[in-house]
Amino acid sequence: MSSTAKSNVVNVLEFLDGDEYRLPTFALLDQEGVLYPGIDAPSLERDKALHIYRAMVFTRVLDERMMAAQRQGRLSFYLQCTGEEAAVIGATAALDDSDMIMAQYREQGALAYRGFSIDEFMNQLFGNDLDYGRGRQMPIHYGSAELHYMTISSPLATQIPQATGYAYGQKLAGEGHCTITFFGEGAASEGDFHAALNMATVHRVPVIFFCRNNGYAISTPAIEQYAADGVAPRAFGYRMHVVRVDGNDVLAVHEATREARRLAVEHHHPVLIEAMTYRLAAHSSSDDPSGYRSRKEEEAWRVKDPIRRMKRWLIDRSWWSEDEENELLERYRRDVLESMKRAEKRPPPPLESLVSDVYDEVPLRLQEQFDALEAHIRRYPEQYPRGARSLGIDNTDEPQGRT
Amino acid sequence: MSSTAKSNVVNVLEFLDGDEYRLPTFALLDQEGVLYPGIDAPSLERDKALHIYRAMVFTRVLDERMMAAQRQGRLSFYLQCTGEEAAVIGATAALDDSDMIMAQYREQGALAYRGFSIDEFMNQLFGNDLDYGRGRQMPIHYGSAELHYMTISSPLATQIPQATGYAYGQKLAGEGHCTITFFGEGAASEGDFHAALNMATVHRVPVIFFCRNNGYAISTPAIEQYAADGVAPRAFGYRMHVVRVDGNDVLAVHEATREARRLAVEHHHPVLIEAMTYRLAAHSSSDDPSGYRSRKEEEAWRVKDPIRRMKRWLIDRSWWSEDEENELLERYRRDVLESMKRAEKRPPPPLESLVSDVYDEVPLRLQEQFDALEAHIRRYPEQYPRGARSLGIDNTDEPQGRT
Amino acid sequence: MPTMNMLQAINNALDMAMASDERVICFGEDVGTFGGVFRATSHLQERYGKARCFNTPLVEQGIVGFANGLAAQGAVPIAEIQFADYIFPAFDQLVNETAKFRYRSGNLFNVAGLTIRAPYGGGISGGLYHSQSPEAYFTHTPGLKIVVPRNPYQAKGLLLASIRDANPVLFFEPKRLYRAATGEVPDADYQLPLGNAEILKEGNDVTVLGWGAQMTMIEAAVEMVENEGVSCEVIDLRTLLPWDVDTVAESVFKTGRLVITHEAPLTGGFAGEIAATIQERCFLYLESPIARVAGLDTPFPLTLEKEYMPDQWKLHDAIKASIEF
Amino acid sequence: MPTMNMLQAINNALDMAMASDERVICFGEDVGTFGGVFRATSHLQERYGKARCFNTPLVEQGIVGFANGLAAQGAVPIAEIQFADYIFPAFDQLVNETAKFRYRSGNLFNVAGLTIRAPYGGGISGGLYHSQSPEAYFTHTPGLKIVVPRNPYQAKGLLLASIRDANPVLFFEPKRLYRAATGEVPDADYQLPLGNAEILKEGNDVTVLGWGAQMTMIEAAVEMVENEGVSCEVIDLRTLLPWDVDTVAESVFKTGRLVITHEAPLTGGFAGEIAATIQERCFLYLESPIARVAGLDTPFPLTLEKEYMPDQWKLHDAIKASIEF
Ligand SMILES: Cc1ncc(C[n+]2csc(CCOP(=O)(O)OP(=O)(O)O)c2C)c(N)n1
Ligand SMILES: Cc1ncc(C[n+]2csc(CCOP(=O)(O)OP(=O)(O)O)c2C)c(N)n1
Ligand SMILES: [Mg+2]
Ligand SMILES: [Mg+2]
Repeated sequence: MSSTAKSNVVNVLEFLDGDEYRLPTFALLDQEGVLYPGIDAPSLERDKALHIYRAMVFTRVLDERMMAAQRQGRLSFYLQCTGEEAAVIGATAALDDSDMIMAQYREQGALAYRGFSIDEFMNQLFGNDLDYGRGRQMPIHYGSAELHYMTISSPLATQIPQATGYAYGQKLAGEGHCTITFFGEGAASEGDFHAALNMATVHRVPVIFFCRNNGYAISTPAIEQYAADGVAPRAFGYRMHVVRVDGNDVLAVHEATREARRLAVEHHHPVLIEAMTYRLAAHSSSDDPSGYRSRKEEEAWRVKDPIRRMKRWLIDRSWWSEDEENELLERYRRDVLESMKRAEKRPPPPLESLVSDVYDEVPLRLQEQFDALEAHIRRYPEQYPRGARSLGIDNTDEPQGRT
Repeated sequence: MSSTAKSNVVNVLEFLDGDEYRLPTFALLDQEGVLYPGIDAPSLERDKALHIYRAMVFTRVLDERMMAAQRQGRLSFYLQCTGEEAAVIGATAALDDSDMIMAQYREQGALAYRGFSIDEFMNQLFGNDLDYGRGRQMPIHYGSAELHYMTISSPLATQIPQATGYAYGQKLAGEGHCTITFFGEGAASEGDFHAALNMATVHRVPVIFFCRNNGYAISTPAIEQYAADGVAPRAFGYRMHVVRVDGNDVLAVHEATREARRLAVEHHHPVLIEAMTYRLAAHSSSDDPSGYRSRKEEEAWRVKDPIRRMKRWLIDRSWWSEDEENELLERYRRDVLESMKRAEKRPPPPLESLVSDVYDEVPLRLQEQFDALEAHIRRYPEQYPRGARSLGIDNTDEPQGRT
Repeated sequence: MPTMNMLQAINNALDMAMASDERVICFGEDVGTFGGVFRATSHLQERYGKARCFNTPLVEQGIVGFANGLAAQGAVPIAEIQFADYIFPAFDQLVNETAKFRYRSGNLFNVAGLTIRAPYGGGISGGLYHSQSPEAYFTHTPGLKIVVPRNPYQAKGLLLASIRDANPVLFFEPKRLYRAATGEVPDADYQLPLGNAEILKEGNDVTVLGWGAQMTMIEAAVEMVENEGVSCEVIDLRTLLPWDVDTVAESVFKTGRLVITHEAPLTGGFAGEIAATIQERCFLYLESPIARVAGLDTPFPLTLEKEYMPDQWKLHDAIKASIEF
Repeated sequence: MPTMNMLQAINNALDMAMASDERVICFGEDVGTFGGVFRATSHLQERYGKARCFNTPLVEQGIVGFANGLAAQGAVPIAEIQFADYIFPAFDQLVNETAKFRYRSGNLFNVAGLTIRAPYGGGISGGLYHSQSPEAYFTHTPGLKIVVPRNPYQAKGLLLASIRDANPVLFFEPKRLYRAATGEVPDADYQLPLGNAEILKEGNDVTVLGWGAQMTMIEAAVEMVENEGVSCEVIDLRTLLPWDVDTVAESVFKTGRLVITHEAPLTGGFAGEIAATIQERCFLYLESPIARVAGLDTPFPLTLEKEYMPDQWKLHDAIKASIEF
């Protein structure tokens, strides 16, 4: 009945607290990017390794340029993946490209890996008429149906039980796909996390719970987020398969996620992966970490930069060179800047995007509200430059950038 | 920073699932009520043991009588503790009487132990004018400020984070008190459970989380509630002290809770106790378990009856006899019946109890609503026998019992 | 035509939905083997297997979160919340997620297939936590549809329409009527339109509007006042979001008077929205103030439930007061 | 008198509350060392120690659950929800627990000391999830008080009153004004009454009613229409629950016209309740329909936020329409 059957009886009272069971951290590359001694070369072919690396470099460049653009006032908001590229992209590369990704918000690298174009990034960031999300969400809330990347939603952790449900659907569909959901160690404190992991093992759902433990939730250090040794030991509470990896070691992340996918898809074992990493940048463009952590701590992590480590490994194998690196950086920087200029110039989404997609069709009363709004904007076009522009009224001189 | 520091690095990928770490079940009495060989007599003096035992017997009698009363239509609803008396009362007896109890709903035994009078039980069950809750909640939603027993609330698991907060207040007050919160293995699936346990270890709060794992949440067996080996392993996820006990062994429960209280109060270590037990009766008077479990399973647990086991232990020590037992049973049955009759006859709470206690004072508009209601009842007294009675209008012939 | 009670009609609708579309999946607390605490999902697990009808762990936020994901995947989940009083732990998943899924993604993703069923309402000696009518907590949420049936026939047709509607639907079932309401229900698969109020009875003096279990109160009250010579037009709103302003306004243009009723507390209840909208639309036609007959601004009581309820006598007096204004 | 912005006024009120009563405890996400993402709790941890001002784990349902328990124990918790958009995971703890604690126990227990602070509202390019005005989700909940300040002076006095009120209070802070609104704020410890609306300006032709950040829109609109010769009476509701019907009704008796505004979507918004109540109280005095100027019935947008907002021009037109009806 209840699972006591398996629990043997003891007559001595002893309290455990889990310290008995320390979860180790799986790593293949040392801090310098050299394979630990005695390790076989991991099964990552050259093309794939370079695909991963390029996505990591691209993500870094994108983040640098867009944060700069935000500082210049060209963009209202931005949020970097910096320091966590190996975790996000290493995991993504271990999946089938049509597995579903349900991310938190710091996983632009996953999209970069799957081929989201620079223009697609920019259109979302600038919320212009080509943004799939029709300019409704803040920058970095990307989504792509084609690339199986669920549109980001700001409320934290809501995607975690959704991932369990999505994966349940995949299991029923029987096409051998799984879902991965990314989240921070902060989000893992939400009730939705508990619901999701418990339901996943009960219903044996092909889902990978990928926790980016980057040490902070905005200003809150992990030590004030939980008292345990990370997030990984929670798996024991659900009898879920779990592994902890060095999140700045792309080879380890890739290997662990590949095996996790196999467990999920072939055996319907959901898996929790905790990737230990560090948020090298501020939480977002609205944040200033100097108020809550030391430069020294940041520096200690900067030397563990996942891109540097992978680069060393690639160069050691003669798969990569400084020349190629410089050329790539230059190209990405140029491409990002050009794309940004294009995106900024595009018109805002049409006025009707205010009322579409609330339902499958615009309800009658909402249509009435829209008609009244349209009439209103026609009366005051100078007050609503974007709306006026959408209505083809051209007496405005709004700057192109965001307000 | 993040707690990786303590996690050693391995280069071999291995997934754990917690099966490595089985939590044993602490017990002192065997199924017959005989101390396991080689066990010292537990530190429970005679008076306390009898106090516990009487509360267990009283609870059983109360449950039998009130379920019968419900079947006769005298009571709208009832819910038994049957089979779980040792868990609830053993734990309560291990506390200081002014420690706070925040229970789920199946813990009437805790009140019985602390001296809630039969009349107090009955007034709540019949929702009459003497009910502390003023007839607002369904039967079994007891509460007592004097006995430090928080009024029961039907939404499951909400009391668990509240217990963490209450205990935080106790810690600040510095008077050496703690809080115990009881909940079922079903309720432990709620998000509030996760929030509560995590916050408790982070803030080092003197709280005992007492899970009555009785195998079912209404019709849902534990095996469909979670895939793990019970609820206890979840403690590892929070680095919380944990112990699993045989919930039908009152000595083990008492001993474990006493030690848990010491950890909580002296060391500010919150503790999770999982008591393995069985809900011998239906979920409630609205339920019929024959639809979801076998008689055979029920029988297998009936022989493990916690009252029978304690009785054997008491008789073996010559602290109790069959004669005393019979006398006690008779007295309790009579007392319950007499009290029930008294309670049934009492008037309903006054009409004003509809609007009091929403705020500290009745707001103006609510007072207007009340005045309108009063006028309405005066127009149609025959339609509102209770309201009319409260207003002193006596043209009604409502039966005394519940509708 | 067979006679069914409301539970049977709901069970029949679920059965039909599952039979006609294998992507339909039913789950919730005690929904599996047991068929739900009210037995709305009886026999569905037997018929369609454990993969399509199952118990969930006891976690409403998880149930709705799971349902959102499953719907996004293309399935047609029907999740049960055991009592509407227990829908609040899922509030974030419903209000921030379900309702905004399509809009925020520009319809790259949606939860079109989702239906959430929950028994609501008082009159069953349920006290604070087995009696609430939480519809107004959701009517402020664009993106959701909200449907409440009044009898078995409506329940089947509206539930089938809700399941198949291309938007997420909250389907609140008046549990007081689960067994109390019986009526003829066609064997056939039929749908009743969402978004349309229904005029149950034409009349000239006053419009009386409600939904769900309150329709029985309205019926009784109307019988009383008609005996006193008042001609009532009776409307069942049926869909609360988006609601059918035109039908109600047309009626008030004719009668000049409106009485609205719901069980939930007065303040912030959905009658407020209706009154606000209709006073604006029908301003010059109104012959008396729009009246609301609702629960008190308190939690739901137990012993004095009868006194609390917005019943036929309270409605009777409100209708008369409206006429005699 | 010192000049403060709204954040400083709030910080000052929290400081005073903590200084004057050691049972006052502040917590929430990032509230500790960092002083909150908006810095409303700056320096409080320094001054009062980690036990009385601290970070919580990232779990709103836990924050409010913890706060409920702490308040029941006799402490005076002030919990911050980082954005009002993220209050929904705590909905059950607020609506089923906080609001009903006293009633269900016959006042054996209560959470009198509890205050929940949350920044709300749009106008900061926040999109769907950093712009919501969820007050109407709570105004349907007897047992809660709901307070919204419009400027720094009000913020300090109302917050101190909320903290010390013998009932749980939801205190919604208009984050658009956090730094934008400045004004004189006394150094002294003072309280402004809860439950009382404030007439900001007397006038004869029309009553214009709002709360929080919308008061700045009202101010601008009123300036426009007064230049066109319309005399407005302006009311700040301040407390939304329980709300001050009498002050509003008195005003409408005089002006015969009412325009209400809020940022939240129209349908189910609190203006509906006000309109429904006032049309009933003032039926014979109304010279035009009560108008509501509110957000669209959609989630909150981003790029077209300006178009969405119920701003001074929309208010201007609504006031004119009311006058010219
Ligand atoms: C439900 C909810 N609460 C609060 C927030 C505000 N918030 C945004 S990000 C964040 C911290 C998240 O930390 P973590 O999950 O560790 O992810 P990281 O930023 O470190 O990648 C917070 C509190 C939110 N978006 N949603
Ligand atoms: C939030 C919430 N969801 C659902 C319910 C309905 N309900 C009442 S008791 C119960 C089962 C509880 O099981 P468990 O926690 O194991 O306690 P037990 O009854 O076994 O003592 C359910 C689902 C509820 N009261 N509250
Ligand atoms: Mg983090
Ligand atoms: Mg149980």
